[in-house]
Amino acid sequence: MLRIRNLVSGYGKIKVLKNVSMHVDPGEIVTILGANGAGKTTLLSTIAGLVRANSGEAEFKSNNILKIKASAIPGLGCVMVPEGRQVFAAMTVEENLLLGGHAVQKQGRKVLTALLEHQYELFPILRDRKDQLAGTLSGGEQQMLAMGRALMSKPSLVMMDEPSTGLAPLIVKEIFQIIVRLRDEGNTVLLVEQNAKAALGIADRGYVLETGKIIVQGPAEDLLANKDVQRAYLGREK
Amino acid sequence: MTTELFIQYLMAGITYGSIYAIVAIGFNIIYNTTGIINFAQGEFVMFGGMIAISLLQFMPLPMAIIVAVLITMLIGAMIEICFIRWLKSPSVLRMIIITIGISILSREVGVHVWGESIRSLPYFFGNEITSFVIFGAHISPQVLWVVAASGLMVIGLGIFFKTTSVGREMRACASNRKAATLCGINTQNMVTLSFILSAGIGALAGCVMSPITYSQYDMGTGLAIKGFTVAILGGLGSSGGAVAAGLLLGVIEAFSVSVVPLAFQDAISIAILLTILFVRPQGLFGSKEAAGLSEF
Amino acid sequence: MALLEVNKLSKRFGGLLAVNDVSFHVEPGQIKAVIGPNGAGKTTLFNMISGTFPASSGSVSFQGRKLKRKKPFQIASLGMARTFQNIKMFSGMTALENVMVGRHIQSHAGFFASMFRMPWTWKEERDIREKSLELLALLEIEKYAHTEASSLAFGQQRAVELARALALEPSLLLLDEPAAGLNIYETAEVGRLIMKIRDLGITVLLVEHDMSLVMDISDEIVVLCFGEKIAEDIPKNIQQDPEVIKIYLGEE
Amino acid sequence: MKKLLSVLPLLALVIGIHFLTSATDTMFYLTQMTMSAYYSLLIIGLCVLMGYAGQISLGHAGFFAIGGYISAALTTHSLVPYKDSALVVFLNSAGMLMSGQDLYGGTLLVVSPWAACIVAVSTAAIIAVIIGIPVLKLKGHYLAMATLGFGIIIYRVVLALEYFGEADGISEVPAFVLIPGLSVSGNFSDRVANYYIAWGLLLVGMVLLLNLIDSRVGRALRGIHGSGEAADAMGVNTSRFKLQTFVLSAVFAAVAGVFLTHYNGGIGPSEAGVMKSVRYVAIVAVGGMAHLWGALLMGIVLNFLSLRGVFGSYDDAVFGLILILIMLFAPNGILSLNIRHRLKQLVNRGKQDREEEV
Amino acid sequence: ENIKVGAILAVTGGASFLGGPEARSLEMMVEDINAKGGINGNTIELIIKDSAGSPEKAISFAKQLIEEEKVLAIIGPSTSGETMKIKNICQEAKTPLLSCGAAEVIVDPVASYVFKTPQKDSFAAKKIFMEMNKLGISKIAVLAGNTGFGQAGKGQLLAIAPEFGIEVVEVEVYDKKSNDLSAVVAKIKANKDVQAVVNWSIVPAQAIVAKNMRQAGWEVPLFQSHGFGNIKYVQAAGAAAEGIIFPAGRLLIAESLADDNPQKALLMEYKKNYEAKFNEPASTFGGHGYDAITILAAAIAEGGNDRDKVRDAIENLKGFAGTGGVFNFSAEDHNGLDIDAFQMLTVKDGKFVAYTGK
Ligand SMILES: Nc1ncnc2c1ncn2[C@@H]1O[C@H](COP(=O)(O)OP(=O)(O)OP(=O)(O)O)[C@@H](O)[C@H]1O
Ligand SMILES: Nc1ncnc2c1ncn2[C@@H]1O[C@H](COP(=O)(O)OP(=O)(O)OP(=O)(O)O)[C@@H](O)[C@H]1O
Ligand SMILES: [Mg+2]
Ligand SMILES: [Mg+2]
Repeated sequence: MLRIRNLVSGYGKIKVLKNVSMHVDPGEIVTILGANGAGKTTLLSTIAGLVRANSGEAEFKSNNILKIKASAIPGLGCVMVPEGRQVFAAMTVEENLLLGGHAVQKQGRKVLTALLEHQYELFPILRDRKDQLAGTLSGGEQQMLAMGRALMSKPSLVMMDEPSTGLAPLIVKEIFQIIVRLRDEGNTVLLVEQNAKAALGIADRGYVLETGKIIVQGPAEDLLANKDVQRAYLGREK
Repeated sequence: MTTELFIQYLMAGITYGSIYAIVAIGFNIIYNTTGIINFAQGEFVMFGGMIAISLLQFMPLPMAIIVAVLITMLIGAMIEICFIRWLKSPSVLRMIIITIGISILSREVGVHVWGESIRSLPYFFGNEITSFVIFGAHISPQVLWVVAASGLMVIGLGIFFKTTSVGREMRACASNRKAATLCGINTQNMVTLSFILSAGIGALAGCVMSPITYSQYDMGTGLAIKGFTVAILGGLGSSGGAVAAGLLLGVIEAFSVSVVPLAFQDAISIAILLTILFVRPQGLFGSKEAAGLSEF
Repeated sequence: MALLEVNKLSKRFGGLLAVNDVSFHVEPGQIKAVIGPNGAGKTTLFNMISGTFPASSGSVSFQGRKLKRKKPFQIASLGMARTFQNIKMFSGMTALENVMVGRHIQSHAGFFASMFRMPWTWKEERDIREKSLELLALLEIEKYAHTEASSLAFGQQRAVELARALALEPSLLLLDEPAAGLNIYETAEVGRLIMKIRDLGITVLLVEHDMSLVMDISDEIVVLCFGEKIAEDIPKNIQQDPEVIKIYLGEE
Repeated sequence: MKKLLSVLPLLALVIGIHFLTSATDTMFYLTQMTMSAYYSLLIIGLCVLMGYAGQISLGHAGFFAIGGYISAALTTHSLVPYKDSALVVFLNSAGMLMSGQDLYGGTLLVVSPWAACIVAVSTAAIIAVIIGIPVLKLKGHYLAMATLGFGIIIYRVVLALEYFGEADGISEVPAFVLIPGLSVSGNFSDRVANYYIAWGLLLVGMVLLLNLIDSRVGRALRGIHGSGEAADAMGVNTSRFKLQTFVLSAVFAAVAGVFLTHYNGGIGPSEAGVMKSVRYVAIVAVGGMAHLWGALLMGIVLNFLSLRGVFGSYDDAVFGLILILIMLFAPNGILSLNIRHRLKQLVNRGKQDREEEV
Repeated sequence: ENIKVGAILAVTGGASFLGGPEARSLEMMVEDINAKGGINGNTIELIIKDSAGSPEKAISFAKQLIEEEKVLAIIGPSTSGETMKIKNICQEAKTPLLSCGAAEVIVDPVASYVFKTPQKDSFAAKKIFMEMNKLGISKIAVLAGNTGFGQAGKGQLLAIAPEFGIEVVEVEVYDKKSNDLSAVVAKIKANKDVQAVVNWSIVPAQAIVAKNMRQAGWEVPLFQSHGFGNIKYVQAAGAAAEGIIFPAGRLLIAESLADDNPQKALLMEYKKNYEAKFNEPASTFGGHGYDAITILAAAIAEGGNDRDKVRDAIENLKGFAGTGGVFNFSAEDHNGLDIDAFQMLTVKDGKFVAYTGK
């Protein structure tokens, strides 16, 4: 579904990603682990078209997405839930969600309403807050809104950048359940997480990114068992 | 005060007020997609009027107006494409200064194309001295054109922004461009669209008001200042607010002549507006939260 | 006497009761944590304590003084410092300068003294600088002293924010999710830091979702849910409180 | 101390220009240099307000006008008709009046320029406090509009009051005798002295502001700019600092207004116009906002060119063009175009590229 | 020899409808003079500085022209406010100034080097009042624009009215950028005493006053000042301009003058040349520029390239026909025009014609 080869990318002169190759197959959850500043966000942003790649290839459903405008990528079915809380602060929750449905708008109002319903089911709190300005939501609520908004376009690949940041443990669990559920419904998820243990717990495969290079990759169980990964990302047991 | 005089003042106030409101709405449209104030808005009004006047030599009035509006829209698009589109995440102040520069340049273009003299479109109905009488007050029919045109624009835009998806998308761009891109919205096109829209509205205003106020190359500055005042007072981004504030300003101005010398008219009306703003820092219809969230 | 007393505090946003009749107190030298589901009202509570906005009802006393109608800067100068859930760096200033602003209430030079650079301000400036560098060293980020703060990595920004808050020499420090976005090592590091801060004699009140951190370091925990306090106890008991497990911790 | 040293090269330059022009017999340039210096005094004050405290003001021409107009009106309107009123007698005995003869032989009794200057500047400061308290509560565009409104009100008032000469403004403003033998006036014979008065004032202003921004207060101001909420939490009394800066910049503007008015021998409503205020803000922006040196440079250069009429009828057009070009290509101000720095960057980049290849 | 003549005119900005035609007339005339071989073999070099109506620029330019360009004389500025700012500068530098400003203070009190070409406001006012006496009007309303011209005219009207037994019952000053005056018209219309309205301004709003009065169905006579002397305003006011009465120089009705009128030939020629060259109707404003340069040329023919001699020559000029009237300068009168310079005109079928009473 997504295939990346020798991707080099960064900001101006600074090259953050140095030759990254990876792939995501349909229906799997792939997680990317890495320390702060390793380049995880940069990788997702490059795929989403927000950051221009310097060289390499990235193919999504046989489209060369490095050549496509950022705004056209969601239309192909590849969306990103950004790091931080990039909600439309001065607009209501419902408007935020509707905007997420931009890519499927052409399919008509019915589809949009159904999708809206679907998100409210996934995140009931959003229904209660639907007329509140998104900027005044609590941190966790904003995070959920950002996810709901991304899911509004019925994407085939969802890229999530640290979705559990700032969420209560119970909600984190819920989020991870939702991710699993998405996969079970046939979606594909590319997940960036600090919470390595939880991420590997639900992922099929994983990559470890360090200073812009993939240093370890493999099935989730292998990574969980990997000594280096254990030492660097899993730490002591609770 | 006699009823006759009252109505006369009121109609004068509504006339000014509608004009201010249209200019303010032009500001709001661009503000709503980009989060900036386009200080060249007044020049769109000038271009609309001036171009229509020039075209009048070649075509009938309605045609001239339509073509002038279209040309001004094109100018709006050109300005956006040349000066704004290719900037990567420019700061608000930077954009404001650029639009001030554009406004100055547009004025220069105006004076070199049309000279410093005043011009005007003919009255749509009748001529300079035609008027009809209500309750003893004499009103020029052109006033009705101005009021009707602004009313229609306000309602149309209100519907556009609140209910259509394009309107919503334009607002999303103002709120968070990156997120809008991630939703698949082509933010650059939205911005261009907003310039086209507000140029068109400005130009139309420039045409309907031309018979009353005349058109001149430097008419933009004064209108921009009044329009800006009204947009802020109404609450940035709110068209309803712009109308209310515009009418309020117009009516205050009109009635103020009955109590203070005309020379102090602006000083008084602006002092009143400032007082209102101190009591409601987010403007009449702006939401407090929205005002607090949009940083300069 | 308690250092901070929160008495029947409530906050209403339109129809929403974000904080509802919450009371608790913080003893000097304690580390106290506030936990609760998202939207429970924790940040709102912090904002009321630090004076960002007024409470709808109820009161807060700090060092025995009522904080009613005090502005944030007045509360800060009484010795209460805070950090923010979404880091707020002074952009355009270096890490060192950020911390130097933190010395504000500990120094005095006003407009005229600064403009005319009165001789007595020289020593004060030097002290501010030295003390700030010390704090950066304490948080082990002295090598970034002259880097622009907002271009630092997330974790480092958190450290700068902490140093800045410590520069006030507060008696109470409010921390809003100090470990958000950090990995477990960094989180543990933050835990150690907070202990260190407590050992300096500073009382800490924190909001945090990372239970490993909260349970390890806090002396007492307040649990909020939908704006109401549903429990207040030592960590061990909280961990076993069935209601807290139900609404917040979840089953292991 | 360091700051004092940093303006020394400028002082040298000022003296250098004097000698250069006197050697080449082009001393007439000093006239416009003097006028530009006064405008720049206003501009650096505004720069601290905008760039460091983060508060935009589209009404600064208003403060300039308050300074200039009050000083002009007090020193030109003859008090002879009221010379027996108690107030005039009192002022006269307090040494605050000045008598003399006008050009056509009439006797004059007017307020002495020193007293007028003090009244003018304090009026500006008091007005700044009064309007600053409510206005500075506003943010962003709302603040811009409120200050713009203030500017319009001042413009309207000077244009409407006969006391301020309505559309004609005030002419025949007398010289401002600072100390015997040294006066601010436009007489050709006083030109060199006035050049040094203006630049002296500007340099002192510069030193004061440089001191200010690199101090506890300056850091607090920049903190407010960076994040008002965080500054608040650090115990910074943001509203007081904003207000103090606002007043400070108003005082700078008023002082500039007083001096330039005496130098020009008059003032007209165009000095209070909104476009003037906009111009000042734009100059600060092209100078680089939080860049006192940039603001100073642009203030001098743009005003100098405009006052010399270099661009003729295209003065406004060129100004607009400069705004656009700088904002498009050097958004951080003219000094960010620093050529040497650019070259260095280029060299460094070359090096880096090579390293990467290795 | 090359004789330098300076001009400071408001070619752009708010007063450009004065400065524009003035500058164009000057350019045309200088070209003409030089094409004819100059004055006594000396060509004239004209240096036009665009002040945009700002006094501070006018001051800077005056100093520049005097010292740097060492011009023989200065023409302009276009407005009285600017003129008053540089009156003393020119006087001190002993450089003749031929102002195109209207206000009488320019030449009263007389400064020996300062002259002006536009007719005196007081004569225009008197002319209007004389007409009113004939029509039996005794209570009037006065409207004026907030320009120097409007301000001076308003002052003259109020001062002179009692002499003619006329009472001014309403006075209002409107902004020069006003674009609708229906409210103020309604206000003065409500005063049933008003038998006629006098509007004094040079701005486009003159047409608006006329329109708003007629739209309000108010049929009292409307008098305008000599500032109405531009056919463009008549076109702008359209049907509402019919019947407006105003004093003006004879340029506007040159065709209908008697052939023995001393002004006729030059008026016809100026009009023809100007309209052919610039493709716009000639106005009395351009005429002020024309008068200034022709007077100066005559004085140069007399005094050569010598400031003092040229000054003396202007002061001694008698019976000199210009567009504004026949100039007779003297040591006491630096305007040189009398009340006969004006003729009452009216608008008929969109054209200016001589007013012959009811
Ligand atoms: N806009 C930018 N301009 C310049 N450098 C940037 C920018 N954004 C990120 N960087 C740098 O790129 C590097 C990688 O950042 P990135 O955000 O991709 O890391 P990350 O793995 O997502 O880290 P985290 O876990 O903290 O989110 C960092 O060194 C960062 O400083
Ligand atoms: N200015 C406001 N206007 C309206 N509602 C608000 C405002 N600020 C907060 N709220 C609401 O108050 C509730 C409490 O918010 P708060 O930010 O205190 O939660 P929190 O406990 O800090 O959550 P999190 O852990 O997710 O940060 C939320 O439901 C939020 O939507
Ligand atoms: Mg990241
Ligand atoms: Mg929170």
